[in-house]
Amino acid sequence: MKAFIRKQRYLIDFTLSSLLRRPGKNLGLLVVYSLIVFLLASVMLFTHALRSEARLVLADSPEIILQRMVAGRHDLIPGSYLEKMGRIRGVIGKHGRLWGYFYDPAVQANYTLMVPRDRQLAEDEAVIGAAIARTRGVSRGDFLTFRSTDGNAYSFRVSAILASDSELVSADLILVSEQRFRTFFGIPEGYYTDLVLNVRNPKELRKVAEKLTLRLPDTRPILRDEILRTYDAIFNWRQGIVFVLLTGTILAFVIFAWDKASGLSAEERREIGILKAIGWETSDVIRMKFWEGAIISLSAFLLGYLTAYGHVFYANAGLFEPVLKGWSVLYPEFRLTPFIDGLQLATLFFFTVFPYTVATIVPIWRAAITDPDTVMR
Amino acid sequence: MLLNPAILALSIVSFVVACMMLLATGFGLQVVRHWDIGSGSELQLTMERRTYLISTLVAFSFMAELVALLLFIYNAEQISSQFVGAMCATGVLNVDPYGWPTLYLKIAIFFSGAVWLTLNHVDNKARDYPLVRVKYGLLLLILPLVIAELVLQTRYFLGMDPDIITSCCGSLFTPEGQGVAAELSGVEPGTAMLLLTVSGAAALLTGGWYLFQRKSGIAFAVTSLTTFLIALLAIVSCVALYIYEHPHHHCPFCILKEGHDFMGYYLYIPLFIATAMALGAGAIAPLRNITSLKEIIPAESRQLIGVSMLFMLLFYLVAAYAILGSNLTMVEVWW
Amino acid sequence: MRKSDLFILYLGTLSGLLLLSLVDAGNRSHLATQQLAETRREVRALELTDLSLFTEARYTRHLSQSDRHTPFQDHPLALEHFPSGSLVAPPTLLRSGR
Amino acid sequence: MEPIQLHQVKKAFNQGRPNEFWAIRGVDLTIQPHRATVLKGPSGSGKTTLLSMIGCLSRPTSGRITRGEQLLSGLPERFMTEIRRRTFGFIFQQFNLIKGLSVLENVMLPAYPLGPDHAQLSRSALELLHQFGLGTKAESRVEWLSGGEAQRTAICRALINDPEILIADEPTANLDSRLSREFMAIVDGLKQTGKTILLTSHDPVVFDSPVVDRVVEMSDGQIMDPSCC
Repeated sequence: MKAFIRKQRYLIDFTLSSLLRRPGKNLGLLVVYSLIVFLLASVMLFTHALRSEARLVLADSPEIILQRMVAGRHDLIPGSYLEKMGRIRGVIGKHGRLWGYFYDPAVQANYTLMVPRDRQLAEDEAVIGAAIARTRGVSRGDFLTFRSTDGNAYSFRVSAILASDSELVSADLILVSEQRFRTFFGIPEGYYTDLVLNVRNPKELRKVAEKLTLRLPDTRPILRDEILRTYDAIFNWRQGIVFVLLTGTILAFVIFAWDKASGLSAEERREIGILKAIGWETSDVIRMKFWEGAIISLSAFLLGYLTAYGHVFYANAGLFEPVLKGWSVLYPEFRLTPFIDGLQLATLFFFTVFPYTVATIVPIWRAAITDPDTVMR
Repeated sequence: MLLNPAILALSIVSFVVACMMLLATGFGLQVVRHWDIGSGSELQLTMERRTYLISTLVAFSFMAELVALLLFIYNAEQISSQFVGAMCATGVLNVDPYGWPTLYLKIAIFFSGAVWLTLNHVDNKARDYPLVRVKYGLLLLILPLVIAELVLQTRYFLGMDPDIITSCCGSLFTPEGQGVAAELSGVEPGTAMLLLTVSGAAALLTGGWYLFQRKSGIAFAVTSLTTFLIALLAIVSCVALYIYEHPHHHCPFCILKEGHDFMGYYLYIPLFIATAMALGAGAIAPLRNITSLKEIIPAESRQLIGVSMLFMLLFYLVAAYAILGSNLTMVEVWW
Repeated sequence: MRKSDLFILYLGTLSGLLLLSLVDAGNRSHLATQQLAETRREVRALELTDLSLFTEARYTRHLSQSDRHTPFQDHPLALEHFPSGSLVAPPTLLRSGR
Repeated sequence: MEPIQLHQVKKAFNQGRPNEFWAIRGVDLTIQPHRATVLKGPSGSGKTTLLSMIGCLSRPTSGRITRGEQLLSGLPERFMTEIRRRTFGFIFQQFNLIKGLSVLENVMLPAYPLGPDHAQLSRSALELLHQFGLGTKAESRVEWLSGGEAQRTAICRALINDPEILIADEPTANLDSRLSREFMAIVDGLKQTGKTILLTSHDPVVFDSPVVDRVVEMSDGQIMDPSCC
């Protein structure tokens, strides 16, 4: 065992010397390799952190949301449905929710207008999300004026700005009073956007939802668990799509690595011949070359991962911002909380180190079987 | 179908491993046909050099499969949130009929790899390579396993349909717990414990017998393999319960989680190593009559069996610790 | 000093940094519990259901409540939005319209 | 110490192809231990091929090479290497030092696969270098050495695993006559310590040297005067 470790150290000694003798070529490879790891790792860390955060934060959403469907379209739901559904076992609370979208031509942004249930607002009062405040350049006490559906202009006094800590969920919110909401959008009394049902025991959720569809056949219930599950799936799927797209990059890199490993110079070939002539065995040469690959791929993996970590969690994933922002004008400023697990690291490792190693097996073997007596010829 | 990086990685690994094994088996067949150790011809020299490539390919494949096994379970654990009623990896493996077979195949590949590498190791020590035909013939038996694993795993992943909100109707009433969350029932805990003790004692006895008498290496392999199977059974039906401190949670994978102090690793790693080495020792035991291996096999077997017994003891110690250190008392449940 | 010693040192440092990143992640998620709790409180109080990550269009704002009558248009079967929505650049008219 | 015996050794290149070529056509030879033997002959006479087969660098196509009871030919490469690195030390015509490494590292190289203790190995390598007057050059790179120094480094490298037999292929081809004589003096010293020495050369400085015990003349893959064996 001791001899085995010593031998590996000698092999590392030699490998490092031979890597350092061709610094340009190997450094280039390392940089390209690290860049690929960096890209993949950034995507992975970012989406995983976002997914974990979504799961944590949305765990407190309403358990069931009931929407009315008219001709396959989401429609206002009458408050009478609250009585119509009757008493359902397990439901501990039910009420209407009022919310809608408003397109602001001034900044070409979509706002979400909402009637909060946790606070009483005066008619002309509004609480706005931090991203709106930023985009519109307003602060507490300023006025915002919007033209409503009936052509009148309504002014809102900004009485508070939502905490920027929660920007990830509240960036584009405008909270207004129920009275103003109804007049602004022309929604008659007694109608709601949708209904919220609170169910304490999660085991009863499906039973409740099933009863709802039976009693109110023109509605669709949306369960919190389903929302969470679907967000999970979306982020997973997105991650998968990006990885599929980046597979092309990996493939190109693998071809590059293969080419580099098989295009041994005459000089290197001679060197291997010398090593074999003075007593190195084929498997020693294979092991030495394996160390060469391991040194490069481990370095690239660690360097790429570490820079990606810095990029996503310390530089707020600056490179992805334009992609995520897309067309949107309002973009939340948020600092992601790092969530990392073994699966992420193992997957990343497989995606980067495994293809490289596979690509170099055959070239390594080819180099290693050089005739030992070539140096005598 | 489900697409995430881990599933992508697993599919790539299985595909690449199948390709590498195909290559290795192809070369192996050529070697079997033309091998002539006494010849000094250039063809023979080429063959000999091929053997280096084959063993590198095979060793690398098995290593990749081993890590893929872990990734497979990890991944199942993580995507469990996307299936209604799947509380953990068990539920995800139950999602379609190909989950469990894929897992079993992965384990089978790991063990056959261990056997092959042991044969290869022994063979490389003898000057006339007496096992060349045997080991490359054996590749022919391993290849179908690898290909079957690729096919089953692909079907498994393709068959996965996450229960998410679909475009048309909001809630979708996937019937909860229908098969998906079905617990592994397992045997009576008492019976499992008894079997585990008996088979462990048998394995240690046969192993000790070999160390002193140089006989019955195969018996050790057989008892070890039996112990392995019984140990898995016992983990499901009994040991896991103590770790979870819950009399009805039978999952063999949740013990790998952080919440249970990663107990699973301490149980599975020694168990798998011990079994792999025991199988290796069993595979080389009948070859002791080959002249050039006469000296090598007893020495190698001794080492393998010794280390295997050590790891098996370690497994028993960890299992005992898990049971004795638990707050769960199952007195009323099983005696 | 042997080259392999240097290498072990180098690899050790990098792996140390990797471990450090895991510790840092644990640390920061611990520190963030307060902020997350704040966000959760907001979600509960205002009965929010979605992240405000995708505000570019109304039907992407609330992926689960979408007013285009199909919740989760991000679903791969919802072709009107995915994948074209994530791959095609916005029309130049929209980008230069300001 | 037992003699090395060659029995009807033949070697073909490109066997079975149109350009098949028999480099060695049946050689019987016995090499006595503790002696210096020279294989002499024009280039293309097969002496280097023969030398590489004796040194376990390549295998004869047919015939047997034995050393006492032990068969040297017909072994798989793995075991040939094992024998080679413990039994033979090689000095090549081009010296074949590995560029970019220091003199010390070059000397230690043949011992790497054996995995000896590092401190001990570098100590014995330094001792060898001192013995051959290269103590001050240990840390310099091999590209900076003169021809004579390079050859002495190669000799140190050949001796690091303490082999019983030293094999040198055209050792004086790249040296002037002063350095060649110096080399023969070194060979004499090594012979005194009990090493068996096997050289190929067509340089009179080598085969006329009093150090050499026996000269075997070769031509066209055969030994010219079989009676001398």
